[in-house]
Amino acid sequence: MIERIALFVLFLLGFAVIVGHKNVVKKIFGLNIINNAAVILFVLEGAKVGNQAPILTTGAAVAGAAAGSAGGSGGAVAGAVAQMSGEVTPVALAPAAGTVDSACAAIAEASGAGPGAAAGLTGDLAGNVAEGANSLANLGAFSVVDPVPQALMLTAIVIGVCITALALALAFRLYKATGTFDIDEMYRRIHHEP
Amino acid sequence: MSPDRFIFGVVMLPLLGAAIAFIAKAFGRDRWTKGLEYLGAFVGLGLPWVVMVATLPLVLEGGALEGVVGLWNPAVGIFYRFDGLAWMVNLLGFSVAGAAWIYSLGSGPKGPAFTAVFLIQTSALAATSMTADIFNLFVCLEVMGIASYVLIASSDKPGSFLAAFSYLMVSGTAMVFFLLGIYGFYRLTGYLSYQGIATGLASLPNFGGVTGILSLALITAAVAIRVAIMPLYGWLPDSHALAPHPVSAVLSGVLIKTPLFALSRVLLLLPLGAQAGELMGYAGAITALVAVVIALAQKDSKRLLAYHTVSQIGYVVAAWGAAIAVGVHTSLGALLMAGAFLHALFHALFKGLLFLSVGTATDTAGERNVYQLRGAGRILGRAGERFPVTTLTFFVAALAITAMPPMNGFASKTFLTYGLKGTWQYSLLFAASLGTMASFIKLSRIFWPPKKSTLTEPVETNPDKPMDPVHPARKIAQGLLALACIGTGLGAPALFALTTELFSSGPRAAGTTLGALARAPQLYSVDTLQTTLWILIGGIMVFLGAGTPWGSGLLRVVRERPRSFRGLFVSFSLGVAGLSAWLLFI
Amino acid sequence: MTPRRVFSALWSILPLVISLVAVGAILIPIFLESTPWPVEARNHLEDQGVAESGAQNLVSAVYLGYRAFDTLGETIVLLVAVSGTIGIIARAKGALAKGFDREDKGSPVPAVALAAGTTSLSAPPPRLRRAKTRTDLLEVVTGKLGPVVLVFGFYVMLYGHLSPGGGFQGGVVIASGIVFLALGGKEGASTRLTEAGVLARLEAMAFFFLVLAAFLGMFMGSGFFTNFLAGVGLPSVGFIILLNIIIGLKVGAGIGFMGIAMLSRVEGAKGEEVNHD
Amino acid sequence: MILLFLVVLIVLSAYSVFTRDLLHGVIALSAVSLVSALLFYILQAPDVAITEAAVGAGVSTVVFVWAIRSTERKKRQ
Repeated sequence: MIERIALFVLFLLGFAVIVGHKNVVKKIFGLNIINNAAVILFVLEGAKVGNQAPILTTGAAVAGAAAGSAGGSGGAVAGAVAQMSGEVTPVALAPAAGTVDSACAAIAEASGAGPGAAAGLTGDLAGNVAEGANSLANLGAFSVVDPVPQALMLTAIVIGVCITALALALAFRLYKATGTFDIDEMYRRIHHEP
Repeated sequence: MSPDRFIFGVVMLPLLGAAIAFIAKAFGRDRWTKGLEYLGAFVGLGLPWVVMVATLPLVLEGGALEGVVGLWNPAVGIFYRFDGLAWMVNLLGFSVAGAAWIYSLGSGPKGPAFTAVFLIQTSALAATSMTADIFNLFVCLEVMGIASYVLIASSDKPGSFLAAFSYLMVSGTAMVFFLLGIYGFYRLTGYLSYQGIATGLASLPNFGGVTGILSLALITAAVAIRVAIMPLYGWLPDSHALAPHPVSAVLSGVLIKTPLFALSRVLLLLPLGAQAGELMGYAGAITALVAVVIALAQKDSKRLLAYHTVSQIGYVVAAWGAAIAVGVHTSLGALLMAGAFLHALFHALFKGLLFLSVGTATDTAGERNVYQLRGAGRILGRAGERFPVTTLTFFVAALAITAMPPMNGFASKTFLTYGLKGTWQYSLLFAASLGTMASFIKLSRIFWPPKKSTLTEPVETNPDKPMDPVHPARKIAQGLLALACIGTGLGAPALFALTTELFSSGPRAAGTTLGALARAPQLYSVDTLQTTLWILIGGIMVFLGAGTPWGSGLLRVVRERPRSFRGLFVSFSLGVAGLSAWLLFI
Repeated sequence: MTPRRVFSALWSILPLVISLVAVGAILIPIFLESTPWPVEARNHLEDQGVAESGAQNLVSAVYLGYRAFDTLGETIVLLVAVSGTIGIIARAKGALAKGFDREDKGSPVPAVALAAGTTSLSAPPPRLRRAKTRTDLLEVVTGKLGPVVLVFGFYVMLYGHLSPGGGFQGGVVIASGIVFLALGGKEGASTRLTEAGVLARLEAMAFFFLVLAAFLGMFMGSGFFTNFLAGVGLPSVGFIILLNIIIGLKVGAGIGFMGIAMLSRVEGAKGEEVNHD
Repeated sequence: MILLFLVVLIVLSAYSVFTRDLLHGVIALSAVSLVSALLFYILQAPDVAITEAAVGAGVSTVVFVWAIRSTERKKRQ
């Protein structure tokens, strides 16, 4: 709570600079600050659902991915989990999974049409879900933070820097044209051109 | 190949064209550069038409292509939806962008870098029209924005740098607010697709409470900045007036409308979206009137046109908002939405034509002041324009924007106001029509013969000055747009039927019948022609009134009202606050 | 301070106060919203992310797999920003080459008089700081460090699917390596990698291949931006590695290009190098 | 812990805004980026941390320094 209030203060500081400061470079600082505040807010809150970085390094996931990158494709994953699929059925798994509601099962079903299918995972619906249950079993001890906000924020950070660079280039040209960084002075000099 | 495989051609072909143009720039050898650049432009602006034609049958049947980009899992992937609305917006984008690019061959900035950025902007327009994911909308808006900042600055005047900078700062700040809106929605629902957010919000008690409402307000306001309606339009006049002419044409014609129609997807799905649309509609009606008064006060011809853009977008938003408020699945809503869209399309055509033809005239004469320039037609004739293409196309466009039959503006304004009859917005829009008429009488004076007594006319004082001939590409682009204005004017009833048909496939409307649409407004009736006559007479009265000392004094006050950078942000804050308060307390 | 001046001071900050109050009132509920963070997407990725995308780094899986379309948009923003920035800087020197070529010479638009930038407005031309920015130490250190930084950049780029990092981050490191090489390079003995023309070509080609990679899915896979490599029997993680490499090269070339353009502007002497491509 | 980082961020941001020397401001801003990167690291977001460090503290600082060097550092009186 108090962390978010701090972020709110940071955001307001940046916004106040954009609106109130005369110097255009300081205004660009302000834009950076509010962008930063929004990014931190997203990541901070997205991190509250887990305690591990979203890079899977243990359990079946690693075996699958390592096999995948070694050239065995997703088929290796399917193979690795296939032995489980005989024992457990998806129907039995859904309640056992606990935090995963029926939506997860539906998603797994939908994934049959996704790239996984193209990778040779077709028909291994049960295998998919079995693997899901496997990692969910460890949920109490270890769960990753939400990777989606992090991926979104990568985009937002980069876009923010692009905007900053372009704004600075424009500010530079304006300085060359008017000899000042003062925004009001710029308006005055440019719009009252005879 | 099934349509859902190649539908992304409308986004990717312009990008491919841009890539080719960048290669042309990087590997520049004089002979190949031009060829590659033109190839890129053809790939980016020509080939998408093939995709458009190929998808037309499907769209006409009321079908929509929807799914997840790249067939990734829908839990995380990006949704898209290509339906009638997206098809129409793409039609708008590619027609104006094509004509403007041809015109750019004859004037202003050019070269592969310009073509590449221009194509990227076109591609962003197409992507905006078909995305159904809120974060993807954010990215599309940023691409569109950054391309337009660069294009505005490409005219290389200090004023255009200032305009681009102001636009960048205000819309960059608004996009951070947009990001916070995404945060609100994601936190409440866990989804980023429009449909996911809508179902997620619907399942929450009280639609997500204050946060849901405020997130909606933030997103709406950030998009409204791009659309430039009443409190948020401050960035527009400078940037449109100072950009190169073809860029002005695309900015006014397409760039400010695409976000509007993209927003309608969000608002039609989300709870309280109808109320947000309603308020925007009111703001649009007010904008239409206020902006036209400011336009009437302008001296600079392109700035006058820029304020007219604000005013005309006000018309579009007024009808659009009313349509959102009643829902496009109702017959009134579909009628209003079709009217709004047709006016957006026709405005893109005639405003593009106005920017191009006024640009040609003022460039050739070397004078942009409406009060100074006279006899532009004769000057153009001296510059080698045997057949007065520019004069004719200007008057075609002026008749269209002032809603004179049989031009397209007449048709769209008739359709648009038909659905609003009897409301207070209608009277505002009618008053705005008078102002439009008056200001175009004022603008058309640049083509009037010079008065004997005035010696201020610059070219008359210097008849030996060598004139640059008008580039043929300019004439071709103007001719194409003028033909489009007349053609769409004559074919307006058919287009109207097509548009209502296409909008019937919009979100939420599936399965509902539109039988009541048979009563589409009669285009040429005693009633509409009478209205036109009143507008004509009233417009002349206003024009004469503006010429009186009292009138011109008033206009000077309007023209010289203080404008500042800070004002942009204050009005943005007040706009967001007003929208939030409206949504919270209604 | 007279009351009048106090009043005018208050009046001048009134707009600021109004906008801060308005924005603060709107944003505080959003910042303080405390519904539990949704976990559907997280759970799905944790269970199936590796199988579907092949990347152990789930952020990479989202960034280059599930939401690669966003990343394409982001790359375009960077491309336009770099191209626009360089164009704006290059035109400041009166040089036309790198930015938009304005060919309407002699056109009688009065505004062209304004276009010359520094000439028309009453600004004293600011003095460029011509302090010696390159020292021997700088040259030796950056010259030796450059290749190491480049290698590290390639590592970050290539291993983005397994560890933190990826094409974009690697690209930025590569760009700094390029700038180091440019700073440390001796006159006449510089590598081709630091030439503006080479970088521009590299960037353009990488962008072309990025668009092509998105396109190929339409023909080889089952739709735009699909993982078409999986369709031809290659490991599915290959798509993410491919995108990482393309984006890394594009970002490295683009930002490196921008860095060198800015460097040569500050140093003044090497300025023309950027422009006569 | 996180709060401490945030307080440092606010202080550095405020310094960058209120200092009269633009170059000091830029340095403070790049420190803001570095502190944010550390914060992202402890928030289990190593990818964001690397990006913020490379882009925020690297590229954007370079661009800022370039802009200030080629214009003016302090307001001329």
